[in-house]
Amino acid sequence: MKTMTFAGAIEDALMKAMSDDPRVVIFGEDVQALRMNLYAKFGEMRVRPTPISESAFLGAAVTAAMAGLRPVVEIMMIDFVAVAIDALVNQAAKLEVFSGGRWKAPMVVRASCGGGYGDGGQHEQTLWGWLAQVPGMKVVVPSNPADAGGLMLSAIEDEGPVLFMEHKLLADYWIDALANAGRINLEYDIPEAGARGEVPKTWEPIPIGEAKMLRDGDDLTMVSLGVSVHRCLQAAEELAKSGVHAGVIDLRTVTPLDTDAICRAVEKTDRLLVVDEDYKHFSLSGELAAIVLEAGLGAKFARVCVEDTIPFDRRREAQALPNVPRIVEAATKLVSR
Amino acid sequence: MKTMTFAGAIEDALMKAMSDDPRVVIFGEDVQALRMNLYAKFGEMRVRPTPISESAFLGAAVTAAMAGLRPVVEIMMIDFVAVAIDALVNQAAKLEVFSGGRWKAPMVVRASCGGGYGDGGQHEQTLWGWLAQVPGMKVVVPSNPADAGGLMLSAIEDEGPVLFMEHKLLADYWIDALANAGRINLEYDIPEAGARGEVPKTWEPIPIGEAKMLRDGDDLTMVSLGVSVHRCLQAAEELAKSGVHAGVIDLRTVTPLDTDAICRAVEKTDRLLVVDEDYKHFSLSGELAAIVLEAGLGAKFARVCVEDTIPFDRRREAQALPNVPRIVEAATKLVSR
Amino acid sequence: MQPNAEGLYRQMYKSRRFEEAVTQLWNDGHISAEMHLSKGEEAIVAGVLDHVMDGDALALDHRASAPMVMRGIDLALLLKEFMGLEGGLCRGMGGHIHLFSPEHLAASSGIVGATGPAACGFAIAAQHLRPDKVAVAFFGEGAMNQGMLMESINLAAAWSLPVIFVCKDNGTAVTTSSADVTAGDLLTRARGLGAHAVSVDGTDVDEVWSAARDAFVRAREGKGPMFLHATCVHPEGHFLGDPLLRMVRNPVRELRSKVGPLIKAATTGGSSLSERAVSLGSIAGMLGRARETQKHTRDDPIERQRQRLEISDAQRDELERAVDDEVQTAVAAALRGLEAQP
Amino acid sequence: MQPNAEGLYRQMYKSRRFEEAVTQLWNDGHISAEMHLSKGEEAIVAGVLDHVMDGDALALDHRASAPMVMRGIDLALLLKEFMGLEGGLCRGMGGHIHLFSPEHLAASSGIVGATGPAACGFAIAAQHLRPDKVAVAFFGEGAMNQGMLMESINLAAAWSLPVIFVCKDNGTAVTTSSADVTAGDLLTRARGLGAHAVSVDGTDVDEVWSAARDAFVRAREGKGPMFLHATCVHPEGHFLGDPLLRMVRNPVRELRSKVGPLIKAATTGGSSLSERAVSLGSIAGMLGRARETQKHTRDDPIERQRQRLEISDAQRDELERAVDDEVQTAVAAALRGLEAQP
Ligand SMILES: Cc1ncc(C[n+]2csc(CCOP(=O)(O)OP(=O)(O)O)c2C)c(N)n1
Ligand SMILES: Cc1ncc(C[n+]2csc(CCOP(=O)(O)OP(=O)(O)O)c2C)c(N)n1
Ligand SMILES: [Mg+2]
Ligand SMILES: [Mg+2]
Repeated sequence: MKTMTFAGAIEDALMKAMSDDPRVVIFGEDVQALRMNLYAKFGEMRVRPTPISESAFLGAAVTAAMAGLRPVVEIMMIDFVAVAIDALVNQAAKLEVFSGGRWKAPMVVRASCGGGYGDGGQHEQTLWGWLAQVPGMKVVVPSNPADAGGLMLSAIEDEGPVLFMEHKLLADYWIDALANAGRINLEYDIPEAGARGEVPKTWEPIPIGEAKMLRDGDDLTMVSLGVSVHRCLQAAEELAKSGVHAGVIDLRTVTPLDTDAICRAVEKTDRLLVVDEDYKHFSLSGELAAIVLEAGLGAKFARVCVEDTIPFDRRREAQALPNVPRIVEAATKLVSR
Repeated sequence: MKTMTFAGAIEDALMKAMSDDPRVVIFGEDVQALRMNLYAKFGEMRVRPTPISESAFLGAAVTAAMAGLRPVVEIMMIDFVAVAIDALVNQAAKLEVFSGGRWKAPMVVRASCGGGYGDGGQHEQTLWGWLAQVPGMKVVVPSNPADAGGLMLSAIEDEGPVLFMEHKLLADYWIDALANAGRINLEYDIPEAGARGEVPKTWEPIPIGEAKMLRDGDDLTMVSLGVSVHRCLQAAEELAKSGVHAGVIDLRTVTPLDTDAICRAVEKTDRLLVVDEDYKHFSLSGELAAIVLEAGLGAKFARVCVEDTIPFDRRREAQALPNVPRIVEAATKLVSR
Repeated sequence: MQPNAEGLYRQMYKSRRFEEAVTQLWNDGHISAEMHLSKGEEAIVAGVLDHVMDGDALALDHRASAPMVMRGIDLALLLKEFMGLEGGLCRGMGGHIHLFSPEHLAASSGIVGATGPAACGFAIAAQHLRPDKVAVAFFGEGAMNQGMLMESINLAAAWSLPVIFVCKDNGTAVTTSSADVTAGDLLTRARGLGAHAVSVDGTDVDEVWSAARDAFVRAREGKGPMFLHATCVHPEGHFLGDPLLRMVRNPVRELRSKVGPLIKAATTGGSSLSERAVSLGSIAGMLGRARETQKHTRDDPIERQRQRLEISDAQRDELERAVDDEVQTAVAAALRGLEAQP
Repeated sequence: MQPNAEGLYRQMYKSRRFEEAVTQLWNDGHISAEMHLSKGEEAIVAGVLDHVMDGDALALDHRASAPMVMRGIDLALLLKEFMGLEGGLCRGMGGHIHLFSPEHLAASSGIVGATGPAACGFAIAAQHLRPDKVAVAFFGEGAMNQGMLMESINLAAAWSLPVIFVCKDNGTAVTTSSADVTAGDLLTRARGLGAHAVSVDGTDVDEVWSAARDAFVRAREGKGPMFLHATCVHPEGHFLGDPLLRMVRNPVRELRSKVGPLIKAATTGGSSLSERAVSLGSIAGMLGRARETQKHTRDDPIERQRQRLEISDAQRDELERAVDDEVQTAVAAALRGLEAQP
């Protein structure tokens, strides 16, 4: 049995993809340091540090992909994509339709995301619902090493633009660089099973768009992704103690959504609790409500999300992010409805 | 009784606001031509043409507002905001929280939006759900001259950033410049009551966040905004012929949403049809589903939205945008469920 | 090496005839919305495109028709695309501002400045997959104030990317005089971003051709990007039916509804009298500039090149007739496509 | 006019002492996540800030503490903000990368390049509401590749906005050598964008002060923006606990886990041997540059200014003691705030 860290799994999958396919190239800020092993192995032409010019290099990734490469372009934190998002919204995402289906941009945008280490509201967003909103984008959000590696392979193989999001609490090197930074006196609520875990002997692509049922439960269905999946599992344990049986679905992919899996589960439990580290309104949680209603399931519904700009103060930050007590409380209310 | 065009009403309200308050300034590309009358009246310092540097001047609007002005900054088409959206997402929208409530940015972002005249998928988006997703933004979308003038005044008076969206089909000067451009041989489905209508003798601000019930109906509730409101009204007429009584709500404001008005209506009809020119997924229509479910209303639900990148070809474009037949069909299905 | 005067003339003439056909179709209502012509830019496009070979890539802005025509893309495919037909270059889905031809590595975008990043990406792919192939970015002088374009020049220079940045400078962006909103100067700016930079008269195809030759040689040799600044005039204004040109060409009809409100606004309160006078002055200036573009036939790049041809009139007529036929055939095909539309 | 050597020294010394206190609190775990110091930039900030008066505005980047300290913002309010306390400058909601003081028209942003547009907006407001007041933008040399900053210099120049663009050039952006990714040169670039541009030794507060004086005079007279380029060194690296500096300072502990995978990656397949050697070379170069920053105490701006003081040792000691006390009082207040936290 092989185990890897979350970040290690991604690196390993990239190592395989880059060895197998010379068209796979990486670029982004500081990649010579952030991807030091890949840089050492594949050289500067394939792992190329950029200027702080996200619009230029994200835009360049689109046409590089159109012209035959398979770029994995890095936006250091997803928050920063706001300076360059035209390349996705108006170019990459629209290419296939614009060209009458004749041209595609097989590119991966890799970005860290998420909070829980006190970095403030401009550095801890997830924004996956925001990016999913534009037709033509795919968005994947792995919650553990095996999914991270497998989804990275699929993202690279996909013929269109895929946003691959890596939660900072799961990736040890981000915690090391941004949160601890050499200190040992701070604590973070890092989900163990997310940060390190079993991986397959050889990497196989995990299909984009397949959710995973992690826990069965008759009383309500929790739908979540990323770090929040682990919060849900913990909450489900607690709920079980008081006799509430909660199922947990890990979406893994924001778009395309695995509508079937979600509806099947909700049909059974008649209760949907969305636990999402993204903003509450006009985002993923709303879309899940719509999917359920469209399927004719008038389920009972609640959501535990981020409601406003994330506070810097770690105490208030912890309240703002989905956490186990908030989930338990929302679930308890939901089952009593 | 006074009537005005949609664009005339906005100009008139701006004329009043600028006369009353010297802090109100306009800037954006080509405003010396687009706002020629205001330019002639208030001079270049208050109506100032910019370089094609949306990031610079949208970002500048934020701090100009913080430092005492009331900028009305123009993004020619909302599609183009993608090159500059950091100024909204990471700066303006977060300021109030970041500053502990001590600083605000009273600014209006004015942008044209919407399709129906064959300009292609990069020039006809609405994106209001996208902009509403970030906490801290307000988004208004008037559907007629009276609302346009009144909401513009409120947007200017508001203490935070407000996005004011002007549908090109309603604003005669956009149709003149972009669609007809001197030709008389083309037709557009311009809603008459939206493009010209009664306005109050003197402008009064219309509160942001108040939806308007335009038509009562017991069988289903249509919730819509902008041009689509008029499509809904027309569809409701048609439906009435076959004995289906559809209510129509004009949201007028995307965020904050008038949750009460929506829930009250849906509670009565038990059926919600969202008609939205924005993208279907992860946007306004989903949020409305969530609101209804959160209120414990397991209503029957459907949505008529834009599903993919808008096609250039006007025939296919007309199919892609919410239109009367699509609405009638969806409504008919919904009432038979 | 000298340019082939006839070949260049042929290209320019073809683009012009093609756009005249487009204008007709647009006037007839067969083409919707905004139609930005390359008219007036033909010498720039021809002088650059003459050096393009298979495997080179084109990043095109909202004036993509001349480059597409001169790159040899089927004229009927283009017209059908403009008309939104299923048989168009992009099956009618992209339209005239969003044209794509994968075979020619040619992609356009309606977002001002987007051709900078696009050309860089094509050039990155060339570095990996097509050594000594280059990418060309076309854009206007107004686009030089869009951050992503400036970022791209730096990126191309820092990475020695084979990009040729072609700035078509007509001095105007929609209705705004670029001199009023652009500070410094563009050549210095490009040099400060690390590009080799030259300026030419963009109505003289020979000048463009020679400067472009150097640019292509440098780029193919891996010496990095060049910024090629070329002046021009757009006799059709910003797009077909340009409101300013309508006012200039047909003042009685087009200004009637506008003058009243304008005078009223300018004479009833507002800013100081002098500020209002300045405003009226610049509105007049804007119309004056538009009027100017109508007088520039002496600068017409095609006329200029026509004068230079060293072939007989008969030969020239034959060349022109062949092009006329090609364009007419394409128009006929496009119109047939329209009729066949359900 | 001559700068007040003592006053400048006092400001720089205060900022340094303050940041030492911050470092201690951060090491003790009272401050979360990224903490970027101004250490090494004190002469730039002091030389510029000395010309700032009430009504002037500050657009600050991720190294906002020195400007905030030198602008006279209460030290305890800053520390409490860094510690996320309700009593902080922004009630603990913004944190050290998102600091705002409306009274001082001082606003920071963690988005690289955002201070350009921000300063322009402040300057626009000044043109309307506070004639002869100016706005200062601070940013690093890495930010000069961010489009919005370049756009802003042009906007400021085109509109004659009273902006002083202060580029603090430490040659590095996080781990990347700016020389590797920045083409052309920054002064030419700024001039190409229409700004007056000068370069100074940013560790010499006198030089900065004099250049800044000109900049402020020009700006207050309505003559438009100036680009002030000033070199410096960051002895603490990018932020506290900088991974590169940890490797340099503590190679045994910090490199242990990294060397194995690195050697393995570099020795098993991949690109050509020479390419892999180049990679290893630049990794070594990156660490070497980090090591260099540790040797630059001779360039320490505070030491330099200390040598120049013409006051007696006793006077200097008194000045320093007064500052030490001020900082200690602030720390004590912040720690009391922490204890009072529920
Ligand atoms: C980001 C963005 N902002 C604004 C526009 C609207 N727009 C289209 S063309 C144009 C003017 C471009 O001027 P220039 O680059 O000089 O090119 P020209 O039209 O003169 O050839 C503008 C402002 C746009 N398409 N994209
Ligand atoms: C738009 C954006 N991209 C990337 C980052 C991550 N980042 C933070 S600071 C920094 C380096 C800035 O370098 P420079 O401007 O030279 O300032 P310095 O840190 O050297 O003072 C980077 C890349 C960011 N905050 N914002
Ligand atoms: Mg131009
Ligand atoms: Mg730096």
